[in-house]
Amino acid sequence: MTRRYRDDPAAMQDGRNVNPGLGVLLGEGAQQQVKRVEEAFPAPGVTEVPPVHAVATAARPTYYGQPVLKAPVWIWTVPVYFYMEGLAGAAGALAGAVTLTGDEVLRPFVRRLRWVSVSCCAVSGGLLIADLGRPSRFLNMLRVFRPTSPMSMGAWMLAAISSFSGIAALLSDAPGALRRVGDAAGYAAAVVALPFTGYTAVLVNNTAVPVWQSTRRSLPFLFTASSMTSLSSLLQLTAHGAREQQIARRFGVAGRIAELVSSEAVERDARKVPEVARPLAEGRSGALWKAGKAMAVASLALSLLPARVKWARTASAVLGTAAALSTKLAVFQAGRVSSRNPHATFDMQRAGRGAAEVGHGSSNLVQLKVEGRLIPLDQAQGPTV
Amino acid sequence: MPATDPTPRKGFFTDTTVCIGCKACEVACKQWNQLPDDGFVFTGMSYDNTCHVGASTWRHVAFVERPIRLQGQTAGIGDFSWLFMSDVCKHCERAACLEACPTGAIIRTEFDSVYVQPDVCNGCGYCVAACPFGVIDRRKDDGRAWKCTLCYDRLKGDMQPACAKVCPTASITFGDQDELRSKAEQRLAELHGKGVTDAYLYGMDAENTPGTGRLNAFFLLVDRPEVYNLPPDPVVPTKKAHAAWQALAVAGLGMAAVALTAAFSVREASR
Amino acid sequence: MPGLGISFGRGGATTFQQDLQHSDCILIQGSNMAECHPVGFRWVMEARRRGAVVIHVDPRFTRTSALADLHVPLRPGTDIAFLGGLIHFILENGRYFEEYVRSYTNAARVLREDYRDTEDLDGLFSGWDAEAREYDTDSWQFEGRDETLQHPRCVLQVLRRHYARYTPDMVARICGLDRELFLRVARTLCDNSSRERTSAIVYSVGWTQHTVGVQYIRAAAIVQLLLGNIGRPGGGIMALRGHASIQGSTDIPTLFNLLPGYLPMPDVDLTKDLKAYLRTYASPAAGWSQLPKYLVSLLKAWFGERATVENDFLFDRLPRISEDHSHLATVASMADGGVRGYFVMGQNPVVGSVHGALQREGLRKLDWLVVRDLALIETADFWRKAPEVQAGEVRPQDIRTEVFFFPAAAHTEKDGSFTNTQRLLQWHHTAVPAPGDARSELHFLFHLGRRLKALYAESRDRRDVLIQALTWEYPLEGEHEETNAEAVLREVNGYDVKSGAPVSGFEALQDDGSTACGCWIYSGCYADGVNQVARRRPGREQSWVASGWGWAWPKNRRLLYNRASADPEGRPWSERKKYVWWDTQKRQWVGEDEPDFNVTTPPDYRPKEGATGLEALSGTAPFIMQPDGEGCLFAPSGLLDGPLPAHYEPEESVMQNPLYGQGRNPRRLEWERRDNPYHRAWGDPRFPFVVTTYRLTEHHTAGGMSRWLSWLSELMPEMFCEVSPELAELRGLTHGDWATIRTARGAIEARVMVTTRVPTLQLNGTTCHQIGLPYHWGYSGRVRGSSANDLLPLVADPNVFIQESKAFTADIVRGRRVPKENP
Amino acid sequence: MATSGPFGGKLASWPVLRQLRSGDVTGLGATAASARTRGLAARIRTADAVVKSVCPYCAVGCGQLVYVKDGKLLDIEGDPDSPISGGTLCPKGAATFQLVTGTHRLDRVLYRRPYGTEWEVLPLEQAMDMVAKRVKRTREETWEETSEDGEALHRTLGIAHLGGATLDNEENYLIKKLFTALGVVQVENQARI
Repeated sequence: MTRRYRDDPAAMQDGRNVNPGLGVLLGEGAQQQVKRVEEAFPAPGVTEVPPVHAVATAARPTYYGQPVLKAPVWIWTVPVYFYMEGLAGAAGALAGAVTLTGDEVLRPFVRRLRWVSVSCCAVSGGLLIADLGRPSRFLNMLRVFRPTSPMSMGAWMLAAISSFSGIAALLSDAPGALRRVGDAAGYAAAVVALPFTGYTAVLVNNTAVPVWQSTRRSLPFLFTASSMTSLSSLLQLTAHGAREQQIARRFGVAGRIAELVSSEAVERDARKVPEVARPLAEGRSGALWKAGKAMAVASLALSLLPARVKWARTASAVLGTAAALSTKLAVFQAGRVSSRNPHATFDMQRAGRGAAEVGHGSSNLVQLKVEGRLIPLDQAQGPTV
Repeated sequence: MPATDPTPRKGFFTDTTVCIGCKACEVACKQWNQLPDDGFVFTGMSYDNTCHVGASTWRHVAFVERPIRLQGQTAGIGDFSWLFMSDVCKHCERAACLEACPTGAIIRTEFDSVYVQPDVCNGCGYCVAACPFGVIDRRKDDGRAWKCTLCYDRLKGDMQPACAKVCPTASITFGDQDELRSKAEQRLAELHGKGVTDAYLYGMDAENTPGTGRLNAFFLLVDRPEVYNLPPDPVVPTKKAHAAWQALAVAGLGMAAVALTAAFSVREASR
Repeated sequence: MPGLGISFGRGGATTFQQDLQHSDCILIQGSNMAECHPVGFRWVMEARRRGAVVIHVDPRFTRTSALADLHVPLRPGTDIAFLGGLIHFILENGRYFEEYVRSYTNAARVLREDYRDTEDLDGLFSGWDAEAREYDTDSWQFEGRDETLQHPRCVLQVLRRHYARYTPDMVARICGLDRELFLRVARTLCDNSSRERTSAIVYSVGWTQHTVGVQYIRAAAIVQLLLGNIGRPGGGIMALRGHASIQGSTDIPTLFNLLPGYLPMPDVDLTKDLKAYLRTYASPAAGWSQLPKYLVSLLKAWFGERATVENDFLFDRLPRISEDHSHLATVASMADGGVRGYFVMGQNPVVGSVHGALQREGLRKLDWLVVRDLALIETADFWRKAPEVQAGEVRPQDIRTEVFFFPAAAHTEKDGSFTNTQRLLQWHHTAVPAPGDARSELHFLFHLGRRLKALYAESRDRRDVLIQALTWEYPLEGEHEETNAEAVLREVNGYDVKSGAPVSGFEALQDDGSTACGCWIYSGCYADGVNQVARRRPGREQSWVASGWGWAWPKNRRLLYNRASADPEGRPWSERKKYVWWDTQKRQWVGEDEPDFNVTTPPDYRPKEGATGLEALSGTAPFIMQPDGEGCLFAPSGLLDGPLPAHYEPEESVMQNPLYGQGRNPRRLEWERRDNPYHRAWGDPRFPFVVTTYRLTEHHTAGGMSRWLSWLSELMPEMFCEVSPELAELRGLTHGDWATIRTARGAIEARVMVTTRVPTLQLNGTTCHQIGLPYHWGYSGRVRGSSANDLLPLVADPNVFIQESKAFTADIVRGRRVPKENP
Repeated sequence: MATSGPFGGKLASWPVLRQLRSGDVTGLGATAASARTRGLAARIRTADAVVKSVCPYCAVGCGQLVYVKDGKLLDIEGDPDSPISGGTLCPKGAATFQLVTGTHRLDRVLYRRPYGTEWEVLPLEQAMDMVAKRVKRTREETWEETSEDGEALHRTLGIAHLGGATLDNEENYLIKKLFTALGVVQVENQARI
C-alpha cells in the first residue's frame, strides 16, 4: 500500500533547481551548463581576511584582497601554442629567405622548412582547439574579421600561413609553373610569417593583465626572438647539411642575442611598477622566467662554440628549446598571477600607467592623490594629463 | 551599426548612496536569466558571500565596512560607515571584451549595450583577460563566456532590465543615457549641497574613465574606486595595442633581415 | 497588538507605509526596516530625499543604520528607558503639543486617590497581589477631570512624576549610550512634531519580543500622543510585521484567546453565558458598544440555522479558555504529555520558536503530528534529523510520534487574501494548479471538516452539537474539489440571513440573528457582492492613499484616527499637514481618506448626559473605539502589567535595574521546570554577555521559505555570530572560524564575524559585550546550521504571550560545539 | 554556428561577407549578430496569462505578476501597479519563482509510522481519512465537558494547532471555525514569536 520515500533526488540540482514540470526554463542563462555549481565562484573558499573594517582604510585599499580582474582561463596548451606557432612563423620566414637565394642545393632545406611550418601550424590549430570551451565551434574563429582583436588577426594569419605553407610544401618539388606557384605561396607565407611569429605577444599585451599590458613595447621582440631560437634549436637537432647548419646557427645566434636583450627590456618595462614586475621575480613564474634566461645564456654560449663540437650543438639546441618554452610559460604564468593581484592593477593605474599613459587623465586619479580622505572633485586642480 | 540607429543609448545609473545592500538585484538577475547559484561559501567579507560579478552572477553587491564617518551621518558607534554598491557590467563605450572577441560572438547592440551571443561564443577566453573591470568570465563546465546582457531580451520587448525594475530604493536606475546623466548630475549637486563632498560620478563620461570612454553603467561613489574593487583609471587594452603592433612590426622586419642575412651569408661563404 | 489597541483602540498600525514619505522625522527603533522590510523602506528613503531626518536606534549598526542620518546604539532590552527618557524630555521641556494633548488624550483625567506609582512602590504599581502574581486594577481607575492639567493626580502630572527619574543621564547609564546622542534624538523628534510637522515611529519584533513587549509599544504611543503625531499624515506608529498575513491571522485569529475581529474568546470564569459575555465585554459607549451585533453575527455565520435567539445562538456550547493556552504553554504541556495531536501549518516552531530542544521533546511525546508545508522542514523531520538524534542520544525507533507530512499549495496555486502590515487586504489569484497531491489549507480544512462532520453525523452527544451545527457549505471547484475562497470571503464579510445578500459593512450587522458575519472588522470587504480585496486600481492613477487598491480594515480607512489630523474645530492643523477635515458647506468630514469618524458628526457635537453607544462620542473624540474617545496616555485597564510603561530588565540581564528594586516585569510569564533553566536575573558569571537575535534580508524567519532556495542561500550560506573586535580578543575568536555560544538551555555553533557594527557598550562604567545572532538556520534545507532559538528559555510577555528573544545572556568560546553539549 | 558558420550551407550569411558588403571594417556591430540574436525576445511576451498576486514573504505586501505558459510558471516579478511596491521586490520576493517551482517542493503525502525510521508515501485521501479518525479519537479521549468546579469547558486540550501568519485569511477563518467547533482551543500562530 505504501512505498518508501527517498529524499534529495540528485536530479535537477543544477543551481537553478527548477522542477521542469512546474517552471519553464527559457532565460538567457538557463542554457548555461552546470556540472559543479561552484565552478563560477571566483573566490577561493573561506577567505582569510583581516577583520572586515581594516581593509578600506589601508593606504592602498583593495576589496578584501579580491582580484579586480578575472584570471585568464587558458590552459597549458596556450603557452605551448605560443611556442608552436612561433616555430611555424619563423620556419615560414626562413623558408622564404632561403627560397630567395635560389640555391638549388638548399632546396631540400626549403622543403623541410615549409613542412616544419605547415606541421607546426597544424599542431598549433589543435592546441588552440583543445583550449576552446566549445571546440566544435572552432570555425567561428573565421566568422568575422576584427582588426581590434589580435586573436582574430592571429586566426586569419594562421589560416593564411597554413594554406600558403601547405601549398608551398606540397609544390616544393613540383615541376615548372606549379613550382613557381609553390614558391609564390611560400613568399606569401613568409610575409604573413613576419608578424605571425611574435603576434602572440601582442595577443597577451592586448589584455588588462598588468604584466602583459605593461610589456607591450618589448614582449613582441622577445616572442619573435624566442621563436627564432626555437626554430634554430629544432633545426640544429634535425638538420643535416653543413650549410643548413650554418644558416640555422646564424639565425639562432641572432635570435638568442635578441631574446636576451628583449627579455631585459621586458623586465625593465615591468619594473616601472614594482607590483607589476613581481611575478617575474617571485614564485613559479619567476623561477621559470629566470630559468629561461639562464638557459638562453647557456644556449648562446654553447652555440658560439665551433660548429663541429657536436655535443655542444645538441646541448645548445636542447637548452634553446627549453629556454623558449620556459620563457613563454613564464610569461603566461606571470599573467595569471598578475591578474589575481589587485595591487598590480591599482598601483599601475595610480602611477599613471592606466589610461593616462595613452594620453588621457582620469578625474578619478585626481582624487587618488591624497591617501585616506578624498579630495572633493570641485576642489581638485583639474585632471592630470 | 549603432551610429546609424535611432535607438537611444541605454544604461544604468547606480547611486550607491541609496543602496540598502538588499541584493534584490542579484536575485532578480538570477531569476530572470535563470542562472545557477555559485555554491554556498561563507566568505567573512562583511555580508558579501558572492564576491564578484562572474559567469553566473551578473549583478553583485559589494559591502564595505569603513572606520570612516560618512559625511552627513552620525553613527553612535564612532567613526564608521557601511557602504553598499551593486556592481555590474559597464557596457563600456570602448568595450575591451567586444574588441577582443575574435568570433563576433560579442556585439554592440542597437541600445549601445554589449551582448555575448551564446550561440556563437566558442569559449576562446580572450574577452576574460581583456576586460579591465574583471566582469566577463567563462564557465569551465559550460565552456562559454557570460556576462550581463543589460537584459537585451527585455529591452527588445520594451521592458527595463530585471535588476533596475526590482531595486526597492531606486539605487539602480535604467534609462536613456541623456536622462541618466542629468539625473546623476542633479543628484551629485544635491549631495554636494548637503555636504557630502566625497561623492563623485564614476564612469559617467570620458572625463572619469577616458580609457574606456563613457560607461553605459556608471556609478555614484563616495570613496576611492579601489574600495569598491573598481579600477581607478581603466583602459581598453586596444588603445595601447598599437605600441605592441609597432614593436611586432619592427621585430618581424628584424627577423626578416636576420633570415635573409643568414641565408645569403652562408651561400656566399660556401662558394 | 494590545500596545496599540489599548492606547488608540485598534490593534493595528495606525498608518500605512506609503505615508511615511510625508514624515519630517522617522524614528526606527526595534526594527531593522531596511533589512527586514526593504520595499517598505523605500518610503523612508523617499522621505529622506524630501528632507526628513531618519533616526535608527538599535543595538547594532545594521543596513538600516547605514542609510540613517543618525544611528544610536543601545543595550538590548532597554528601549523603555530610552522612550521614557523621551517622555521625560518632552514633559520637562514643555515640548508636548498642548492643544492636541488637551483635546485628544486622557491627560486631564484625574486618578483615584489610592493609586500608587512605581515611584512609590519601588517598581510595582498599586494593587499587586504577590501571592497570585497579578494586579488588581481598581486603583488605576479615573475619578474626575482637571482641564488645567495641574491636579497632582491628573494623568499628565502622574506621567511627569512616573518618568521624573528617566533623565538623560539615567538613559545613558541604562542604555549604555552617549547622553548627547540621546538629547539629539529627543530634540530632533520634538523639532519635527508640531502643527506644521509630523514624525513617525517604526517598530517591529525588536520591541515586541520582550517580557515587557507590549509596554514598549505603549511607551511609543505615549510619545506620539504627547507630540500630537497620531492620526496625522507623516505621523503615526508603523508596526512592521514579518509574515505575509500575520496581521490577518490576528484579525481572523488563529490565536487561542480571540475570536474573529478581536472579540474575546469565552472564558470559564467571566462568561458563563451570552449575557455575562456581553456584560463583560460590550462597553456602554463608543465603538465597542456594538459588540453584541458582532458576536451574534459571528455565531450565525458559524452555526447557521441551528443558532437561534432561543438557544443564545449556541454560545453556551462554545469551548472556554481557563488559563494560558498560548503556543509556549502548549509546548510545555506537550513535553509533559498533555497534548496528543498537533497540527502545524506553514510554521516551523523547532527553528522559529524558543527552546528548540523542548519543542522537539514535545513533538516526541505526541501521538500524532500533522505538518503542512512546501518542503520537509525541520518540524516534520525532527525524528530523524534533530541534533539529539544525530548525536545518538535519541533513536528514531524509540520515538512514538506518528507523523503526516502534507505538501502544501503555494500562493500562486490558490485564491485568497493576505492582510499586510498596514491592515490592507490584497487578493492573490490562482495562476497554476498545485502539483501532485499538494493542496491548499483551504482544501485540507474543508475536507477534514467534511470528514469529521460525517463521522459525527449520527452522534447524540451534546459535545458534538457544534460540529454538527457548523455551516460547512462552500462551492467546490475543479477535479480536486478545491474550496472556493471567495465564498469564504463572502461569509467573512457578512450577509443578510434571509436574502443572502452581502452586507455593506459592520454598521449593517444586527444582534437578533438576522445577519451573519465571520469577522466584523472585515465587513465591507465584499460589499455589493464585489470582491473589494481584489481591486487593483494602479497606484500612479491615485493619490498616495490609494484607496482603490485592495481594501483596508476598518471600512477601507488607510490612516486611522484621522479625525485628529484636524484641530478640535475640524480645521486642518496646518495646510502642510492637511488630511481629513470638516467641510462646513457639505456638513461632513472630507479629505484624502475615508474619515475614521462618523462622517456627519460635526466638531461641535457634544453628547447628552447619559448618552450611550456611538451617540456618546463627542465631535472632538478621534479615538472612536475607546470608551471615551480619548487616546490613552494612562491605560487604566486592558494591560496586566501596569497602566504606564516602566523600565524592567529582561528575564536575563547583565545589569541590575538601576531604577527599581523590582528589577523585572513582575507579571512576566515563567515556566519553572527542570528542562527550562533560567540564568541569574543579572550578572550571572557563567553567562556574561548580552545576546540579541535577528533576521537578515536574505532569509525569511525560520528558513522554510528561503533556506531551500539556492538563489537566497548562496547570499547567506552559513550561520554566523557577530562580535566586536574587543570580545573577539577577549575570547580568542578568529574571524571566519567557529565559535560556540552557550546558555543553560543549550549550545550552538556559528562562524565568527568580527565587526565593529556590534559595539561594546559602557554601562555605568562597566563594559558590556554583545553577541548578535541571526536565527534562520536549522538542521534541514539546502543550507544548514545551528538555530539561535535553541539558546532561549520559555519566558513571555503576560499580555500577548510573546517570547523574549531580543535580549538574553550567554557565553561564547572559540571552536565548534562538542556534540554531547547539546541538550 | 550551425546557422551562421562559413560552412553551414549558408555562405551568404557568413558575417565576413556581410562585413564586406556593408563596409563594416571593424566587425563590432550588427553584421556579427546571429539569427538567434536578431530574433531574441522576452519570454513573458508569449505568456498565456498574467495573474495578479501578492508576495508571500513578509508583511509589506508587494504586488507580484505571475506569468503562465502551458500551465507552468514562466516568470514572477513585481507589479508596477502596486502603490506600495511599484514593481520592486526584495531578494526573497525576487526569488519567488524558485520558491514555487523549485525541486525542494514535495507533491506526495509522506507518512512516518510510530517508531518508524523512514518516510513512506501515502495516498492523499487515505491520509485525510487517517487524520480525521485521529482527531475524533483524540478528541473523545481528552474531552473536558466541565471543570472540576462543574463549570462548562466544552473543549479538548489534547489537540493543538500552530500556524496561520503565512496562510490566507480565508484559511485562517476555516481553521478557527472548525477547531472552535471541535472544542480545540489551543490554536496559535506566529504572532507569539
